[in-house]
Amino acid sequence: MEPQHRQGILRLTHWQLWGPGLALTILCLGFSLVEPRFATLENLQVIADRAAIPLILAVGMTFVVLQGSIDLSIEGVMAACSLTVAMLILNSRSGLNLGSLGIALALLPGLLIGFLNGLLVTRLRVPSFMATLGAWSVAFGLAMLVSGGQPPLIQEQSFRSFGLGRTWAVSNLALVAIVVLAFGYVLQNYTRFGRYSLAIGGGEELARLSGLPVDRYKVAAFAVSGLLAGLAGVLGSARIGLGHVDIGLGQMLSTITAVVIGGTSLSGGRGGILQSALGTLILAVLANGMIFVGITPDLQKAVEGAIILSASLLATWRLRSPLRIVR
Amino acid sequence: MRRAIRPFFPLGVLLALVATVGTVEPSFLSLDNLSLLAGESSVILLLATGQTLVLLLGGIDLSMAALAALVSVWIALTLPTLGAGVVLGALALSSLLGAAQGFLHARAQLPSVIVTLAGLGLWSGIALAIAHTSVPISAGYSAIGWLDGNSFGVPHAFAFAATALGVLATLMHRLPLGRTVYAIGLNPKVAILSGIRVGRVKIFAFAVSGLFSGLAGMTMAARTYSGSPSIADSLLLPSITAVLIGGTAMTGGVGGFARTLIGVLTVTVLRIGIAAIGIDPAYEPIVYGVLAVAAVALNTDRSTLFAVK
Amino acid sequence: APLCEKSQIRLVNSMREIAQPYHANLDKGGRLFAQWAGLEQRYVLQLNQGDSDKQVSLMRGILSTNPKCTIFNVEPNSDPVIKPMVDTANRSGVWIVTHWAHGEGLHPFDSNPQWVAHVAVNSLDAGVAISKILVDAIGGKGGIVALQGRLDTDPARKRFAGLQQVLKDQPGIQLLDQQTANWDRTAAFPVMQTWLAKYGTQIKAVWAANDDMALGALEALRAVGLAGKIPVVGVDGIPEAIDAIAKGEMSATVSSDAYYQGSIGLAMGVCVLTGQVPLPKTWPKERREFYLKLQIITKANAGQFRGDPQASAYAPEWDCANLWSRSTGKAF
Amino acid sequence: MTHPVLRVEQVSKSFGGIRALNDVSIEIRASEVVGLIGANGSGKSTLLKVLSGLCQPDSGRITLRGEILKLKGVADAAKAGIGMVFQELSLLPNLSVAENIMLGHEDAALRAGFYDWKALRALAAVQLGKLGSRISPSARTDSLSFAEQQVVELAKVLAIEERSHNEPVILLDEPTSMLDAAHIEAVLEQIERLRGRSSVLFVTHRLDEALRVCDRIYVLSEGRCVAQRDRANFGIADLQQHMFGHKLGVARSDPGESPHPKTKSGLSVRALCRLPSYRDINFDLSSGEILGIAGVAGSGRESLCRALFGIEPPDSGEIVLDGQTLQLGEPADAVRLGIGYVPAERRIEGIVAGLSILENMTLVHLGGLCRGPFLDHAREKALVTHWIKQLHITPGAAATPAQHLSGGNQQKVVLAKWLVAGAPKILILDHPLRGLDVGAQRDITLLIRELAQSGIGILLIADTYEELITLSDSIIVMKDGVVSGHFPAATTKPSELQILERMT
Ligand SMILES: Nc1ncnc2c1ncn2[C@@H]1O[C@H](COP(=O)(O)OP(=O)(O)OP(=O)(O)O)[C@@H](O)[C@H]1O
Ligand SMILES: Nc1ncnc2c1ncn2[C@@H]1O[C@H](COP(=O)(O)OP(=O)(O)OP(=O)(O)O)[C@@H](O)[C@H]1O
Ligand SMILES: O[C@@H]1[C@H](O)[C@H](O)CO[C@H]1O
Ligand SMILES: [Mg+2]
Ligand SMILES: [Mg+2]
Repeated sequence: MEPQHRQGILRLTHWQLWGPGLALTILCLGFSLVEPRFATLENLQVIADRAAIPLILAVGMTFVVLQGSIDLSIEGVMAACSLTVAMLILNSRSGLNLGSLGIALALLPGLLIGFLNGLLVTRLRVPSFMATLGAWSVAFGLAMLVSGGQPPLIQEQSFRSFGLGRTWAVSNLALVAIVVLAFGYVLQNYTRFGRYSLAIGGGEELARLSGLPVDRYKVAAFAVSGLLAGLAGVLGSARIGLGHVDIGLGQMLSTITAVVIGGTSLSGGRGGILQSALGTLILAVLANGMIFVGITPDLQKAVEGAIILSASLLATWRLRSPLRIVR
Repeated sequence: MRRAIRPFFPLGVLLALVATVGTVEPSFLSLDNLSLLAGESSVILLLATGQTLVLLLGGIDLSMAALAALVSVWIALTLPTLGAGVVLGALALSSLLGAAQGFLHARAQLPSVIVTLAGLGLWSGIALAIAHTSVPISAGYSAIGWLDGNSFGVPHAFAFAATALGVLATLMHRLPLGRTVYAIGLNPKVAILSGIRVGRVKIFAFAVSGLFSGLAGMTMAARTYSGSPSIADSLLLPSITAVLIGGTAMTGGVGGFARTLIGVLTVTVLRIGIAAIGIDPAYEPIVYGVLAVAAVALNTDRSTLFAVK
Repeated sequence: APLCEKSQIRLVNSMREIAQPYHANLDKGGRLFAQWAGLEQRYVLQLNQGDSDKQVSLMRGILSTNPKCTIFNVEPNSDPVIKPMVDTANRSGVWIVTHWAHGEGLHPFDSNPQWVAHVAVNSLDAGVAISKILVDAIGGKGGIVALQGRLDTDPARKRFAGLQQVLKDQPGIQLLDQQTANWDRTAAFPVMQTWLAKYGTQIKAVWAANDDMALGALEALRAVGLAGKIPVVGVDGIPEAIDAIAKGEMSATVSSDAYYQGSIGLAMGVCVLTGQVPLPKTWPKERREFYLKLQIITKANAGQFRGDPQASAYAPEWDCANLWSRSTGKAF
Repeated sequence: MTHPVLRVEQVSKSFGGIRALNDVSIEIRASEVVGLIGANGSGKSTLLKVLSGLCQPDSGRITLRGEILKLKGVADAAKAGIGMVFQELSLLPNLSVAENIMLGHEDAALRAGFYDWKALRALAAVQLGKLGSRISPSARTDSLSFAEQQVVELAKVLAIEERSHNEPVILLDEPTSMLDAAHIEAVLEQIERLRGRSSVLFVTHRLDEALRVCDRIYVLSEGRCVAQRDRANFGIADLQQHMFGHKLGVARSDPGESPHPKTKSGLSVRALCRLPSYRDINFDLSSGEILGIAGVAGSGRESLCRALFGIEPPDSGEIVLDGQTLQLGEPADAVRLGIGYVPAERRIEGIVAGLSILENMTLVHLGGLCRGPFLDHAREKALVTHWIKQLHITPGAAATPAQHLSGGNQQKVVLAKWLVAGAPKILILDHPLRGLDVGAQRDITLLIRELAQSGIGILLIADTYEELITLSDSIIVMKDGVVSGHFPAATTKPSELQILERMT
């Protein structure tokens, strides 16, 4: 991993970071120029806070995507775990009050759904796109059944104040996200799970030829993604104070967007956690910045599309070559 | 042997599904209900057909539904003043926008996901900006109204969509282009080294998916007598689901158009049939999810795909 | 003479979903009525999960069995679905009552025999009502921010128009910014945060196009200890909002009364099918398309709106004699 | 007399209708190097795949040190101490060399479950050292030249020595087929070295290699084991007899006075440069001429060829064809102008595994196979069937999926691609005989001659000096990216030594 090697792995990630990094910088500079208040510490905190949950989702998604699969179930998982946590800790509906145990238990649905996704892909060999899409529908349906017209309100104050609070001027959620990011980085670069994920994405057949237990690591990746989506759902509930079926509304597309504009390839084998982190930041800064510089809501969708394009153009223009395969 | 019957799996699954719903709710099998089913499937069919071509190339087009919505808005806004001509104009426009996406994908070598995600934002953003909310077609409806009709129990929209699919399928089989699409989907590098202009093929494919988005938008406008910026949002995933249920692989080069037709009908039965057999609608998403996955599990030909992604 | 055996009548409530209070209450209202009318076995719920195309398909999907005795009470997922659903009704003989808003140039009384009525919600009034309360709450001066609903929907546009109308003659009030949060609570939170970072103490009040977003913004205010210190208003009158109003964390909301919306259409249908009222085509226009009386909920009256109501509360309004008791006049 | 370590008894394996292995019995004794030879498609790779757990036999028995061996996958084989180098590269392009070499066996480089990259690279370096290679363990594998990757493959399998406590069994499927002389030497030395401490099963099409390092040789033919010979009675003619059921006339190794018209028409390269691969390249290739390029791995010759086909655009310089300067933006441009290219890496660059023989062969010329706008399926079929016969491709059904073909037969398809429906003006052949059995090598050699005589200019990167000298009319030698020697057609052919001098 040391930089001194001309083609060392970290070095490689470094120049892969160069593109999205530049895009992010330009975006920030641009916004600051138009609206100086954008560059205040207060707003940095807000951006960090906004990026927290997407970042957690992106970390999980990245491993799945590195392997060449995809996880569309995260919105359903978030909903399921949101309802679960709200029903398990002190709340307006269930009469249960399991406290921190309840919070831990609330992650299980995520882990479970992720695990099932993995089994569907590896055992039944259902394409991940379809397996996880189905899982989304099922998880979401279950969440709606539980919600049943009266979403459980969370009355556990410590949980609420964690969700809304800050530590050393950084929002607690952002801190959790940073920990998850570090955890993801180590996983990717220093463990078999991470390296084999890259291998599987680089060539699943070849990985099997080399005798790697491919299926096991695929299941693991979906499980991690499910677990982190669950965490995101739980944290989201801590923030808005109830079990909410729409807690993950729109997160699936934006997470995938973040991952790919970071430079991680959907066909697998290329990219990584840090890229996804940058992608997430680009989207967070964009959403925040568009409000700051006062782009009218009617146009924001279009502007976002345009920025996504230019950002990825900037990021990959120099990589173009006749034999470069892009799917 | 197993190979021989493989292609018929999707059809089997579809028939089994229809039969099941039919036994619970006999009226479901009535001719007018079946023809209704066909009619309801027409928009998804158009989206799925365009998507199939892109998936065969190994790409994906997430912008189709948004582009369809834009076209519906464009038609609704201009039809009253400019007359029937705008329909062709709208189709030309959507093909052009599709081609533009293909161009970025092929020439700037951006992943199709990124380009079409951006497209998704752009098209729906523009539709919103020019229409704000849904626009009723105040005049000139007849230019697209024929799509809403029904002859000999066959809904025109369905006949139209099925014909469009048929034409594309035939061309893909007879033209060299078809062969190159599969080659590119299976192994783009070899395709390039065989002197195939992969870039052009991609641009063409996205132009076609753009065209089919346009056809879908036109059909929706005809079905709802209006255009709306969010009219088709909810059809993107069902249309891709349909292609996969048909047995076309997301990894490219495996599958085809006839399969997509079956996939679309399956999805339509799932969307409407579940309600018909009268299970508590609150459970619908769960049943839908399970059945959709089951259908794909039965239909994907595992022998052709070494790696499942 | 009755058009149908009572036992043949089928009641269909067609709406988006039932996981959230507003829509769940639509369904509850429908069931309350079915029970009251002794038709609970004949009550059918259709959920489109936010899929407009599916809402139409679902309707057409059950027409193969006795359409002429079926009555649809429709919360349109989006305006465009009304036209095809009405046409389907005219073709098949199904009876249909629609709510909220429909595309322009479309009216029950324009040769739509099966379109019993359109129970319109005057979103402009709703917007005006909460805006006035908000203005008073901050004594007519200071900066405010506005959270819009899904920009491509009629309620979103009209409610915001209501705000603008009120602000026209409120020189003291400055609309600092307006953004959309797509009716969504989680989306509203970061938007509010961003505003707090950008405008800080300039923000004196928060206007939201529905309660969900209002509550999302409220949590963002809570995070910086401003909950209850800055007035917040919304629309819908969902239970949480009413609680927040009682607690003084929200100032007001406007309710179209989901229970009523979910039942009145069914009531109209039954009255028609049992021959207790003449065929809709004979009704005066203002009975075919009228505005619904809105309930403005503030700290003063919040108490009355808490908890699920009894059928008895609505029975008088379901009576074929005063189906129009909540009409505030023609909506065209 | 040593006891057998690995014993294969009456093993059969069929794919659909094809009997790839038919009742094959062989045995490998301790510290023995066993050769496995046979025509393309005779079942060699299949046998090795069975032994490495990659596919399960239909019938028969395999015993390792007396115990019955049931391999559910490659991992099992590895555990049992069986390692294999596959015929096609099996490296992961997006990982570092070190990771590839140690893949699946990183334990020694793990500290509490976490990678110790220093240790991992050190371990990998040891293996590379055995082959005297200076490839950086932290290089990204796909940044290596093809030959370099083959070396990594070998290093990967050598690692098995350290792993298994008792003598490992090493299966090598044509490990030398894609190497240049220098590397082949290194590989053969390794095999010699391994003899002491492990058993080796060695597949090759180069009989001279087999004869040199093998203690015994088995001959496969159409899935049957038809002969076994040991050192005492090796004999090329005898072995070929068994391989093909008939003796082979050896390919004529004299210049082959191909009376090509020395017209001015043809390809000229002027001051071509692409750093760091090559610079200031000048040469002419007139139509009907065969121009051989000699050079070690990394000499830049492959990059040069890829430039002429529009894959790696040069930084500067001119490419002129029939007096017209070419702008090659993408390979399609080259193909339109009549340039063909048979790449060295079959699996990745030559074959679309998912398509049939027919679809692969006609991919280049689809345009020429149309009646009106539509494909003329009948004509396609006819042409393809002709070439399948001409090149003895088995199985011979045009609809056979390419992925079902043996390595050599795939190679034939790749070659045919450029000849079906009209040959190009210039044909670039990068190791065209790679992986072909002796018979096929002879056929293709003759074919290449015929093509030249028919007026095609051929640019050749050959496997061996013999091949190079025999086939080429003129030869240029490349060293470190520059032309270090030129032997024009007029002069008498150079000797191997003369070429070597200029290469190194
Ligand atoms: N997966 C498969 N499906 C169908 N047939 C196969 C498959 N693999 C190999 N075959 C067939 O089995 C026979 C033996 O193939 P194999 O690869 O073992 O030959 P080989 O001796 O290695 O030839 P070569 O020297 O060209 O590598 C060939 O006829 C081939 O077509
Ligand atoms: N990306 C690169 N960075 C640094 N050096 C490189 C790079 N690519 C190639 N080289 C060096 O340039 C020289 C030529 O490389 P090239 O790949 O052309 O050799 P080659 O043509 O593959 O040799 P051959 O094919 O004859 O075995 C080699 O020394 C190689 O190490
Ligand atoms: O839930 C939404 C909003 O709350 C608004 O009241 C419009 O109607 C419903 O669809
Ligand atoms: Mg072989
Ligand atoms: Mg090379």
